[in-house]
Amino acid sequence: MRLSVQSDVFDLGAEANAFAAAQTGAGAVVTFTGIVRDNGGTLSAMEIEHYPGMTEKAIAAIMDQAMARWSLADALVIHRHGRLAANDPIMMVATAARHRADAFAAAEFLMDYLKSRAPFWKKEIRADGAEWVAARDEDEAALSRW
Amino acid sequence: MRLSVQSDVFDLGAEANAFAAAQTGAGAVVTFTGIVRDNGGTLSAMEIEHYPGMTEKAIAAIMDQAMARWSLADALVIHRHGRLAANDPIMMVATAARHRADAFAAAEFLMDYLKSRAPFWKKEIRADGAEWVAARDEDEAALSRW
Amino acid sequence: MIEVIYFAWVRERIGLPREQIATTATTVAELVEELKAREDRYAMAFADLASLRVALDQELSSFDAPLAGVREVAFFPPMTGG
Amino acid sequence: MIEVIYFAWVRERIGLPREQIATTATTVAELVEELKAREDRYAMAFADLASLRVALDQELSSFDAPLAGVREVAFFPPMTGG
Repeated sequence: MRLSVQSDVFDLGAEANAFAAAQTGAGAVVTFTGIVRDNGGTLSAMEIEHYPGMTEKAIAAIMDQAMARWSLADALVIHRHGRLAANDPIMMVATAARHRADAFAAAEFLMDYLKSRAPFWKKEIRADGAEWVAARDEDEAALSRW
Repeated sequence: MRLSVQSDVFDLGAEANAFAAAQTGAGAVVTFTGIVRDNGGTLSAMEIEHYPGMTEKAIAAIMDQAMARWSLADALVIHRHGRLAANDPIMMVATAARHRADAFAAAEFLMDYLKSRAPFWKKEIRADGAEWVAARDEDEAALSRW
Repeated sequence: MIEVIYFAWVRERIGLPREQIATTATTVAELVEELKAREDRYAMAFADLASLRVALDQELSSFDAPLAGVREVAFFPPMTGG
Repeated sequence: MIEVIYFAWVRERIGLPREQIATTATTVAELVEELKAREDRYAMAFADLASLRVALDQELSSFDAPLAGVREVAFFPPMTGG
């Protein structure tokens, strides 16, 4: 299980390969990657603020819950903060399990909780100004299924 | 949208990176990778037979269904056939969407249909003999949710 | 003449991957009965239809489907892709 | 003394990321009332508590939670990670 909160960019492919290579006996690997949407070229950057200390604790708690709830061989969360460019990767989650249902469910669970319970705040920087991204009702509602 | 039925090994990381790089405007990328389980070292190889011609048609039809049903920017399916070694990647699915719910649902849908409706048959080659992998009732049942 | 193709353990039990068959069968089920009557290896391969699937011209079908116009019939166990 | 931390637009409205506050508040809600009474920028930041979240010692909490023993209080809008 690995958790990284970092400002540096990461390489989705290299992370996915390293994660998959570390598995023995887990036939199913799911990854989710969040990418900065450029919104038709209007976005010049995305700034992500976070709460150092709480961020790591909140994500570790979410990962522990996922490992306890599903039959998982491994899990990975990488989340960036700081200034990101359009089309940059923001974060990724990876899960490995013997059966795909566990890997998918755990990845979705991790994403739903990271969206609404990990202390990150996104700000879109555009040519015409900057705006904090509003939380989506659907994201809060998504938690109720778990 | 890309579909490849191939005997050659593929690189999960390179495929995931190329797929993600081709997206503009899709903030969510999900991948699923199936890996040959070594079952504690007892497996010496996995042989995958398929039905050339029907395989490509069946997968293309499944992908068309996924594209029609969810708001997807893109989808990828790679599936190998022939003789695979333990820990080799068997297949992968990737989906890209504006919102993660579409990317996750479409990836799970593609996997459920590939498992039970694409003409592949797996045979485990072990030191003590070879055995065709039996279809799992759960895999057939998984189709009923779509 | 119709092209009949076998996959996985159906192919192994029958002992060949494909064959041309002259048949007067009007449905898949009738074709199966003709094949079973040929030799024990066919009877064994088709002993339990519930564990078999059939495709007509590369589309999944059913044992009561008509054969009129069909050029290629494939028999195989439930698929195990993914 | 209690460490009070602000994030995102709460930080921007109040104009600073953190401060040490001497307070006799026994709950988060009382602390918020004290802050709102200080200056307009606080009143604006805390105008709508439904759009705010609070963490006590780095754990999500609620506005009616007691402050006894708490060293660090953080105020912020709903999180937008992922």
